Amino acid sequence: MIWNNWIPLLVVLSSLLPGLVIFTLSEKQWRVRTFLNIFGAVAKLGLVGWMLWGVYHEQHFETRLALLPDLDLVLRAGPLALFFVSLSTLLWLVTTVYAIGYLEHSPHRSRFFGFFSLCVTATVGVALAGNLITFLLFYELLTLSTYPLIVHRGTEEARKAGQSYLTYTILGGALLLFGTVWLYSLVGTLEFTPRGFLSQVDAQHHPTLIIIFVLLIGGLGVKAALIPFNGWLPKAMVAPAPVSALLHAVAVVKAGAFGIIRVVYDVFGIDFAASLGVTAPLAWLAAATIIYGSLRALFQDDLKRRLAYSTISQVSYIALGVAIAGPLASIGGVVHLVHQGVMKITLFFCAGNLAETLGVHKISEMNGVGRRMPWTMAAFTIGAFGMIGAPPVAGFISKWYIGLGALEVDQGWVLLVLAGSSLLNAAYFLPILHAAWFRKPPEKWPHEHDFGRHETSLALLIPPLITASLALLAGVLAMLPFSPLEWAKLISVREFYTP
Amino acid sequence: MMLADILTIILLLGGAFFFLAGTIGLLRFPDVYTRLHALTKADNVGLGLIVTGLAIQAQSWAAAGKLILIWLLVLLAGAGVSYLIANGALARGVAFWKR
Amino acid sequence: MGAQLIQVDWAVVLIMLPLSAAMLGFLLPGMARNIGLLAALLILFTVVGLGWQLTQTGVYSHVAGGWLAPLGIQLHADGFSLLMLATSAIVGVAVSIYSTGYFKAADDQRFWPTWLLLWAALNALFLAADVFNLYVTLELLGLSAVTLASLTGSKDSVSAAMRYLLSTLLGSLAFLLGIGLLYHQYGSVDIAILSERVNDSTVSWAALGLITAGLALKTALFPFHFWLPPAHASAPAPVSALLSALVVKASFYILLRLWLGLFDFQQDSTVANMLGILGATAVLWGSIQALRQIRLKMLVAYSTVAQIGYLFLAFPLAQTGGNRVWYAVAYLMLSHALAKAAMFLVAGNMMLFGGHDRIVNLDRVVQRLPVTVAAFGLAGVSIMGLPPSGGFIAKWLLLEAALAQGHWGIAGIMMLGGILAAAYVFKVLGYAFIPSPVPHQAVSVPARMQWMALLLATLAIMAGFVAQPLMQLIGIGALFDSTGSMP
Amino acid sequence: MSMLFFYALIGVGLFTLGLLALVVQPHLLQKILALNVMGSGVFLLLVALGGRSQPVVDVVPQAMVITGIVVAVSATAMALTLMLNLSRSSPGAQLPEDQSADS
Amino acid sequence: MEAVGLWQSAFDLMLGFSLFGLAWRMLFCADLFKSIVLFITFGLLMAIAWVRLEAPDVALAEATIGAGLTGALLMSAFAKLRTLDNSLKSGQPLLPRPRLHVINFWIALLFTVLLTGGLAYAVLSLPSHSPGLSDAVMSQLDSSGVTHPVTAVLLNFRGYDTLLEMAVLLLSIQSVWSMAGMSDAGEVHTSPVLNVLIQLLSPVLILVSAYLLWVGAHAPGGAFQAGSILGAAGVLLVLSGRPLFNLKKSWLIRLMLVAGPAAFIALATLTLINEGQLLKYPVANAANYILLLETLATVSIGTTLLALFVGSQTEAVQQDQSHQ
Repeated sequence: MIWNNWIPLLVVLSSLLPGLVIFTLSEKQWRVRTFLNIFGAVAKLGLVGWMLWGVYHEQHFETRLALLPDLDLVLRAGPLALFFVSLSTLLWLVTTVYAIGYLEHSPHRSRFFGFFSLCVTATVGVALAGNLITFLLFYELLTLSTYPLIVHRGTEEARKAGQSYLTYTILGGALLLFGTVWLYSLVGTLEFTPRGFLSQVDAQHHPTLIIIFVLLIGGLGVKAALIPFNGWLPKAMVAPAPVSALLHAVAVVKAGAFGIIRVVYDVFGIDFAASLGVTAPLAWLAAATIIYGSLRALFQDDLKRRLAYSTISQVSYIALGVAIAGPLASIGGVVHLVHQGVMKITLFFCAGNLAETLGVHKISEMNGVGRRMPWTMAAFTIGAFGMIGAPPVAGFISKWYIGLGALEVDQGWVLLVLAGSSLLNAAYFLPILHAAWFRKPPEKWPHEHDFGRHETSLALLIPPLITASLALLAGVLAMLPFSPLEWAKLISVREFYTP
Repeated sequence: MMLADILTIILLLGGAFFFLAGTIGLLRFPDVYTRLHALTKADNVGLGLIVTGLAIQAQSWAAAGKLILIWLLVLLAGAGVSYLIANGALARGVAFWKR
Repeated sequence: MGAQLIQVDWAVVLIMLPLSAAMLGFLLPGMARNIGLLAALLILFTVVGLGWQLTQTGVYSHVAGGWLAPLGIQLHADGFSLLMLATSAIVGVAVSIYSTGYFKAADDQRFWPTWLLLWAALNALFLAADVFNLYVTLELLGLSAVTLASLTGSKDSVSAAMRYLLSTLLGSLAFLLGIGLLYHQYGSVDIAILSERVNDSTVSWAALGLITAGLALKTALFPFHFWLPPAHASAPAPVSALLSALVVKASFYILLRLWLGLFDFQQDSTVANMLGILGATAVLWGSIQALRQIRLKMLVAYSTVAQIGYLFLAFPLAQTGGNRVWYAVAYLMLSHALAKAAMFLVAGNMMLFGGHDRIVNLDRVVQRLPVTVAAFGLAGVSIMGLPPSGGFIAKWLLLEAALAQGHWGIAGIMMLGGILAAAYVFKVLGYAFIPSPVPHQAVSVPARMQWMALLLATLAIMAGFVAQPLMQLIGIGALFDSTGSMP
Repeated sequence: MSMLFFYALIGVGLFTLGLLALVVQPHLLQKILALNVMGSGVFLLLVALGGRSQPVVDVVPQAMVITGIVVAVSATAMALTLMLNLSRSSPGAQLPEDQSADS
Repeated sequence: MEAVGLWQSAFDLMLGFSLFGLAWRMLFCADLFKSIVLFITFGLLMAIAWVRLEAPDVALAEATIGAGLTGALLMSAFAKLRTLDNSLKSGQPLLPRPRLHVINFWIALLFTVLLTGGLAYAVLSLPSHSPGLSDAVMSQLDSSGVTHPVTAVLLNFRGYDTLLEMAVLLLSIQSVWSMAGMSDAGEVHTSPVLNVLIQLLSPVLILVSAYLLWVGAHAPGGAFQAGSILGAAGVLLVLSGRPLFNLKKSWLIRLMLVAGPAAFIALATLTLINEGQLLKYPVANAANYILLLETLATVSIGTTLLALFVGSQTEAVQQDQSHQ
């Protein structure tokens, strides 16, 4: 059992240490670098697998280090934490492979992969954080380690995007810090507790708690790209494709969404939050973001920007599912954390492939790409259908549960939002698919690279195929044990609602 | 009141008078050279009178000797410095006062 | 062996060692560098010795000359002294090594003896328990700091050093007048004796005013900060690091000690609140000015003005917030010293590298001086107060106290200051990534200069993980605990 | 006895007079003189009030003042050197902020 | 006695107001040269004030260091300033007027008046009798090794302060050298009268210095006064064109500069090892230790003050030459 106390720390270190070593490597030592990357990712996967098994059998994994005289740095692997850790670990592995292929000839790869590893470290830390201060620590580390990735290209545009990203996230971090400290000075603890730890707080402090809730959600909403805090996300698209994948699917927006789940369920407790009356406005905000993101996506010609707005919309499903405050909706929201990740990363991989192989960046240039790159576009199609919510892809499951959950607690308006958003999703994805598969390819692609036998380099092709299959499997096999859905149900039972 | 005390008072007052005269000369005379003249002459005598007046009151010969020594030093320094000042003024072409 | 080592007067050695080294260096200019480096390492070792001694036996005190106070002078070392001594030792060793790359051999005889005297002044100051002795150390410190600040000899640096000299002398005189009044009222200059005798009297208030004003001037609290940015920005980089990291802290250290020991007679919080307001203004003004600068060193110097403001925010909070606030201040002093020294060393590297320190023309230094830029980034994390870093711990504690007491203004100022700090740190980092329209001739920067900056910055980050043991160390002698109302 | 307080008050007067001159006078030599006058004021106060001890005056302030005088001459020497260095690079021996617009 | 007391009071009042008036004229007159002359006068009057306040040691220090050497430094700096700045050529008192806005000036004045009032109020609130530390000093005087209390305080009771002060002196010369760039003494124009004067005065000054050093143990005098007289002798020699030191190379000069502080440190270390406390002299040897310290300190103080003067003087000469 002693070992179990160190495993959460090891999970964090398994990407931190390789990351730090990678910084010191020169550009030429790509073998060592690749080995470290893959080794770290695989080791982390192994550790996470071990913990999954353990948590399923109700073992405890908790690392506790003193940070301040009365505040600890806590890493604890509960079901919810593991849910997010598994997602980011798995996708890190895939993204690393993809990034190795994507950046094959570009400069400064040591720096890139170093920060990449730090980014994953931060994400895993966010997931495993056992109290709000630990969460905050890794949350800020995430901000810091993504910044160099966004400005990685070193252009003036990249610098501006980085600046904008920071403006939002630093402000968000400040709100979060403010709320956290306030909460601590009010109740004297920050430990994440299943079903929350605030329900006992004296009624006279309830208005204060509402303000704190707003501060915390505001801080997290920046990364989760809730309106009005989403201006940074489309701009950050200047970063290389693996970074976009990371931002949208693995780390940043997910950290925000995950934080919202934590705050609602493990700090306030869903029942207490609902009784404070703060969940309903959150639900409206999430719904508004869903519609807003979809509408904006409709009018983008740049593929990555359209995907970015799609992310804004899709991530808010998580917040929506959480804020509806019904058991089924919670499951829908939480499971979307994984589903959206897998689907969106597929789409970004595919967009990256198109850009890297054919130089295609705009939707208007995508005519007939399905014939030139069938595998890539097949993956893209699966992802897109998932986004729309068409069965049997994973996205359907999430929407289904959110819808059921909304009905369960008599929030019928949510169905309208779901339907509207699905229509809009269809409206901005189906034309792409139509153009890709049924229009004639042009004479010449903007910037074509020849990768020999395959439609593109294998390192670029295999990752989207894997993630697309995962998206499909998560939908088809949703009822098997250890599927995302089943695990989300486990979380719901163990952490969210009193049985 | 002893004779010595009376003598001291007279000498000190005489010294003070010379100092006063020297100071008035310093303030009222028109140029560097005349001012130097007033200052050094009057002050040397004034200090001499004061030193003598004090020496009468001295407890020991050694103390009186120290007082005399001070006077001699001041004489020496005063003479040397006033020469240097006058010489410097001359070298810089400071004009003589003419009526 | 251990029993004997524990008897060693480590604290006295800490004063004598740099003094002797300064003299040797003065006597043998050609060997000044080697003497200085050796002394630096020995000082570090001695501080470790003192730290060990304090953990074993508690507070250390020494009766200089064998004459007990009030007639004689006492030396006193508690946890807070130890913290400052250790900070000086760490920054001092790093800067010493850095300076071997920065200064040409010909400049050694101008730098080393003065720097060693400054170090001696710092150590003596942190160990002093006598206000007149503090005055002497303060003068030694101020004059050596001015000398170092003028080392570049450029027009800017000379006028800055002149302004610095006038300010520091004015501050010392106000301090001296204050302690003179105290002496004539209470008949002693020993802090311990004074702290028993000082009561609420006219003279106490006059002394409070004079001493606080004098030390605030030396600490460059707004609006007395006017001398700091030009002086720190135009000095040679290693000197800037010393000035910003250690010298301004020294006068604040005195202020804090006297505040806790002597000036606790005042019950209403007017003065404390006023200091707090000035501190708040300093945070905003310094940060905004930093953001507006076009030269890196000026930016870093204005950042010091802002960070000093945070130290003064503690005064109103400590009225009811008790010891935790002072621990936060001590922690902030440590982490700011490490981070700011690192930043100035970084600025020195960039200046050496490109021949200028205009921020918009940094020209991809991130690729060409990765270690240096990493140092700046890490130091920036601590300056911004982001986790995990020493600065975060300090700001967390301060913010907690502010919110617990309902000091909304202070809490707001702290948040705003952190955001502005992020803005100016990332302004630099952003330009470090992109190419400059005017590419510059790159001069290679010695590795030790880069790694020393990174070392200090890393320590500033590491300070975020050792809060608990460090605070136990600072707590030796319970300087802060005696004043607090909270456990 | 009251004469001691008179001297102490003169000391206070010298201190504040020097402060005023330090702030308003632009020339560095004047500023340096002003600091010296301020110092003399503080010293005067220190020693004068030491005379309140009877029958023997308190000599500890005197010792402090001797220390102070030595510090003052050191500081003055440094300040003068700096002033000359400054006036070598820019005429007028003034700090930039005190320089009048026409010079 | 009443009459004497009255005269004395009148004298004190006159002296005090003269000091204030002189300071006022010095700081607010438009002619720098006049300011400096007034400063020297001010210093001499201060010396008289020290005597009136029963502080002959301070009077000696003030006259030699405060008025004498500081005055010499100011004069020498002024001479050099004049070569650098044409507006200061003799006879043209063209000091810039305060640039402060009139309103700001009045605010500053108002602030000064308020500060003066406040400080005066605080001073007057002090008790009219206070023993200070005189009892403690007197009761321990016997075991201090000297009979003159000021020397006992400076060299024994608060010897650690003096140690640091020696460091300040060392710093000052290190500082002036590093700021001005060390230069060798240049040629000086001299005159036969000056030479004779100096030939006569120098030995006397050295003698006086030695006397002050020795007498310090039981009467006013001591290392600082002796050192400054020694320094003054050196200044005279330098002025008369004797290139006393080749400052750049001579390690002998450096040794002399360091001797005082080094003696303090050596003794501090020795006593720390032998007695367990720094600068704690065994009573039997205290007198010898103090004499040793004072002797070496006198050498260092004299050399330092001289070097400070030379450090500024030589450059002035060079500037003069380059000007011609």
